[in-house]
Amino acid sequence: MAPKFEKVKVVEKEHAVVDGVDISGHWNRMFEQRVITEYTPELIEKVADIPGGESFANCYQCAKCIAVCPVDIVGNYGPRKLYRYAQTGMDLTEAPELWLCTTCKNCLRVCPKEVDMIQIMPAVREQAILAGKFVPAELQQAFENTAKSGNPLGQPQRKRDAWIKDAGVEVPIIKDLARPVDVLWYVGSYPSYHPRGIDAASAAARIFSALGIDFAILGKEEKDDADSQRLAGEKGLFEMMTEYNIETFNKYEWKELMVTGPHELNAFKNVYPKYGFERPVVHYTTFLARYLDQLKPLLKHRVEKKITYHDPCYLGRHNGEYEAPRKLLEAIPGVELVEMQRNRENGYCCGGGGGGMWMDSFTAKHTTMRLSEKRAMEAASTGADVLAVACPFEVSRFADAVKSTGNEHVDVLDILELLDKSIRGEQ
Amino acid sequence: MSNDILVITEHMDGKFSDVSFEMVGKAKELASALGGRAVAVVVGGGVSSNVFASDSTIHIDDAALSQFNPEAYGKVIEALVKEKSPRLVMFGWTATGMDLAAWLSAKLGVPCAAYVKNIGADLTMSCQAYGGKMSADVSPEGDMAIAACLAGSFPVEAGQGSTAATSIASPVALDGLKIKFVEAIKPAGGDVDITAQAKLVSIGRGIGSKDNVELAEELAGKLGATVSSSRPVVDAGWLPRTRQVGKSGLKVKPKLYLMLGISGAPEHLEGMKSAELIIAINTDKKAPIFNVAHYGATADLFEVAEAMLELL
Amino acid sequence: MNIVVAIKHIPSIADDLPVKGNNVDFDSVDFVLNEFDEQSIEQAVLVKEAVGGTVTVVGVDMIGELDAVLHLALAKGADKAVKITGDDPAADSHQQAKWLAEAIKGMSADMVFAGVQASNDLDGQIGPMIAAHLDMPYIGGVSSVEVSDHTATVNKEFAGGIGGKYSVSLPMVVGVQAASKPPRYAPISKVRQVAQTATIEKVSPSGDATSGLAFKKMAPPVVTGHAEMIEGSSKDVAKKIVELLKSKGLA
Amino acid sequence: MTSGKVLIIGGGPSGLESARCVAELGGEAILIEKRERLGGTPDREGYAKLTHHWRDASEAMADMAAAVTSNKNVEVKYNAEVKSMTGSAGNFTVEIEAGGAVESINAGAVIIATGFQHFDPGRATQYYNYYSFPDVITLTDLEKMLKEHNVVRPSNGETPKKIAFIQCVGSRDRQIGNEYCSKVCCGIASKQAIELREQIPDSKVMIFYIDMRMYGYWENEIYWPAQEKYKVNYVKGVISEVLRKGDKLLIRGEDTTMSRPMEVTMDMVVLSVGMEPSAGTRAVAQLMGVQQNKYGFIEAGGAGGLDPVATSQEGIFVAGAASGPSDLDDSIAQAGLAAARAVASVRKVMA
Repeated sequence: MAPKFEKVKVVEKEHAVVDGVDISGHWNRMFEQRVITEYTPELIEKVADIPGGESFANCYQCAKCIAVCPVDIVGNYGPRKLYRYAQTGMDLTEAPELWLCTTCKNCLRVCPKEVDMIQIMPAVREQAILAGKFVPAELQQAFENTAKSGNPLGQPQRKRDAWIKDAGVEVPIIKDLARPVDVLWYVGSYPSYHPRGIDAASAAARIFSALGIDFAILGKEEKDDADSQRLAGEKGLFEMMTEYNIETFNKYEWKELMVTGPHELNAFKNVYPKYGFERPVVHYTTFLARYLDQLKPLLKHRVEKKITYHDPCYLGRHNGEYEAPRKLLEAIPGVELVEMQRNRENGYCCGGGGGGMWMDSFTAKHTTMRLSEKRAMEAASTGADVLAVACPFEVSRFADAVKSTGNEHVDVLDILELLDKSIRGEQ
Repeated sequence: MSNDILVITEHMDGKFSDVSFEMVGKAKELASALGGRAVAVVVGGGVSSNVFASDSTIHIDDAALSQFNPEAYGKVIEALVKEKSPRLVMFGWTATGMDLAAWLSAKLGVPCAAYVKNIGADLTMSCQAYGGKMSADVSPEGDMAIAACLAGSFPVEAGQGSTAATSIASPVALDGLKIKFVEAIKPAGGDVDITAQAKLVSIGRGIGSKDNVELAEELAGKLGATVSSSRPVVDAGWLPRTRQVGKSGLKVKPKLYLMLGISGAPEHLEGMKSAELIIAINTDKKAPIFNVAHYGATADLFEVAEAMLELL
Repeated sequence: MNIVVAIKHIPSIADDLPVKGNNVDFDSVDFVLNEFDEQSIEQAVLVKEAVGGTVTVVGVDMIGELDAVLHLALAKGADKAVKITGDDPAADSHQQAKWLAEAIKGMSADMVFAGVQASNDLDGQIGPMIAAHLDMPYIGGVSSVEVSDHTATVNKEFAGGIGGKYSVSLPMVVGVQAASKPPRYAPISKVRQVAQTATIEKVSPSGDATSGLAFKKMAPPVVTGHAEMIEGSSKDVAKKIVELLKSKGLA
Repeated sequence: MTSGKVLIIGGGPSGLESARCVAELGGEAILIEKRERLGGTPDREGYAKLTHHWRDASEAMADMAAAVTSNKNVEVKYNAEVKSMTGSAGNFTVEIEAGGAVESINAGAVIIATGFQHFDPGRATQYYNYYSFPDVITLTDLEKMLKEHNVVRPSNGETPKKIAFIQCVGSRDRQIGNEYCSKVCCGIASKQAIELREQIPDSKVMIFYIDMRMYGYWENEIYWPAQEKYKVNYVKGVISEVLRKGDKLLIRGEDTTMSRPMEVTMDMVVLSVGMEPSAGTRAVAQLMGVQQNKYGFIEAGGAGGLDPVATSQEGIFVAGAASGPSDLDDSIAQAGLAAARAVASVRKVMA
């Protein structure tokens, strides 16, 4: 007699209870396909009606975004899907999906309809925040820290320049200098407070000093740019910080504003002009690439490393700088630069943008692995010894990720640290 | 009108609090200067009231008053004060006294001073103000005044005695009360008992965020101590209420009380000032805590804590 | 539920307090919201969220800067804001309580919340005084509030971690020690939105009251004892503390 | 006897344009129309708006007709039908019956512009219940309502708030025998969806499709605005059946991008019916002996495959939907070409 094959009985209910366990919810489709009983175009329109959210309604489901969405690669997400979820009952202002986008811009890069998540996400998030809807607690904490302490880490303002005493070179503070400088260096919150960030900041100070750059920092007067908080929906906080920062920048005379972080570059270069601040702003990689001729003779020590470089979303896609970081790395004697599969325009996001920096625990519940882990694995697969970065969010993210993915042999170093190594030799 | 001084004593679980005796002692001193009597007032049943060195003790012994009820207590005290017309009514600036002193002041239109640390013979009161940053001398106008006194301001012993109390019935009807006592709430078990710890690392608002509590935990771990805190840390949800030291928290008397980022509000001092060794780290060199601590340093608590971790 | 929160705008004690004559020089200090009022606002909003109703925040405008505080309260979930335009930075608790009580009288409040105390409560706290003026029962030191059927169940904290649960038939005045949850973050976006759209009702002060206290002196406390101060860098301080603890067998 | 005249059969957009072009090129045309008036299907079916430029159909057709009737080189015969034809290129004798009278026309060339007819949804293999449920209508039905600005549910006269279009009804269907794509239904449905959203702003309008086929101006002027400006919702996955649920319609199908079954109630369902050769096209083709394809449309393309107005008979040309589904733009372009080819053909014979 042939063995009797019996199919699993499907549960024909949206509210499913199996063996006494309530398994209702979006994930019960392993038991059955939930029937769509209503389409809700009004939920698409709800998003499109928010100023900034208009293009959400333009999606025609071509799905180009999905393959390049870094979140979809570790989960089930992407602009096209959000549109469909909205059409079938998801209110984006109340959905966890609202908080997964890192604003990496890879979807917009390929979208034929220019559905612009970089505008949509902050606008909808702001509405959610204003309406008192769910906001991940960690993100809330980062907002609160920024509002109270001037930085998302919640560190005291008066310790903002504490790092300079161990930098090994003099780091002038513009207020004390009491004279105009060529370069006002905006250090940023993570380089000021995070131990790995401080490593990069100190390296930067030594490099600028070695190059004889006339620079100064704001010291205790520096506060967070809050661009990522803006993208995470707290526009009011961003504006509050912006008003303060512009006032502070305008207090002193300087020719160019240099930033350690791509997010700050984006804020000061692309967003601050809307608030009346239009001054030259440059990322340190672009800045140092100008000094390659002076820099090369200083790079005396060989760094015999195979290095792969991770393009920060806000330096690359958002601001078009792909070459300067590579030129700097190639200038270091002994370095062999190898590329990851996804690089430059298609670089894979570390997960830190758009507020992702402060939502790791939350996003972990909605993805199979962290974006930083996916990227760390990609970096390791090139055979590189070093994953070089140029964004202060990334050092700590990738340092954790190489560990959690068993790739401890890959060093995560800021380009600044690598240049510093070559100038000073291994310390 | 008399020159008597009424002391509203307070008790819980059959025991009078120290501040009751302190006030009776002070009242005696003032009464003799004013030519009046120090009258201890005991409101509520279930307590032996012959324990004061007062000139007399009135015990309003009514079952309806066996548990503290601000409405009932207020009505009783109001009636008593009206009847006795004393020169001064003394309350403790405590969880119970705070419900009554200002209420009575507004009800009767009688001046009230709070945070009273000392009272002169002319009834000039020295008060702590602005979180201990200031001290104010005020004198009440009129024939009657109310003083709400900080615990620990006067010696306890001067008020202890055995004056026989006169029991009276409640001077007012106690039915139709809007407030009803439901039940006592005992401290939640499960957590460590900070009153039993020999060493406490106590953190205040200066710790900045919940994440930073870890640093204190780590330091406490190295010292074999337990982490306690001032009220704001508990209110912020960074530590459970079982760790709160102070007036509304627990009173502790450890061998070591290492304070990180606590400025020393009077409410906190009340809970820890008898610790054997008090060391305070605070960035504000004028923090009141430095007047109480044995050792102090004006420094960043994070830096000190991190440096200590390396040395331990 | 008509919920009213009476707040106090008080001198900040973050910096030194300058003295003028026998009192604080109110013209040269910053004013901030009493920290217990942050808890009180939160508790009021939590009650509203649980049982419905409206929260009205009312305070005396001591120095003409109360709007920002009221905007914050609205951003946190209050529905209406009222300021009593006193502009008298020296108004004591008795006077403020009287003005507040007069303002609250017309609001048919079911519950009035106030911070259990404030650092300038030299003549007593406003909560019990408002209760006296409005002839409502008062309980202070409260750390949780639940309301049903026009009855509030509150937990009052005594010393030593002991508390008492009370049920009160409304209306009442509650002195909030701590809200049952930590005060929420008010997004700056929300605060700014509120600042642009909210209307704050202005009420003239009505009714006189006085603390009946004559100020004879106001000064930083005379220090009777002082800690032995450890000087030097943070590392020096750490080293000396560790040495001290080791010498006493405490480390 | 050779003739320099071009006989044009059909007074719809293709026939009108053919006639106008023949005259413009200096030829003489005889246009015969079965009805008592010109304008063809757009006129007969009461089309509300014609693309591009959203022009009113009757107005546009009136313009086209006027261009013909005012031209002395065009003779129009109304209520006229072809009865028989003999002869060959340069010398056709066509017998027509016009207004009850039979007459013989000598023509050098013929342009067949006999158009199409809408697919009858009663023949659909799916259970759309067009003839059972009043609120299941076709594009043509809706077009009339839109023209009158009176879109209501036929069952109860209420304004429908949820309207679904089902695409490919009668097209791309081997079972029915219509494997071809009717070309215009995606565009027409989208156009009507826009009009619905204009006329009933609080309506939900959804289009269920296999794939969207819109090109040229349909993409730019219809599809994108329909979605972006008018918030018409497109769902990939065509509906399998329409059932009754209370006084509503229940559409059942699969939402293919969600991979989920759907059962959604609608107030009104619009069947996007496709094109079939008109009875006139079939009759004229047989009468004139021009080859038809398997669907009954006149086979065009010529031997070389790139002669889109040529039929199997020399001197006989075809324009518009008589040769297969065609939108207005294409029909009119074809008509111009057919006119040029017909005039050239008679000139060659006359020369």
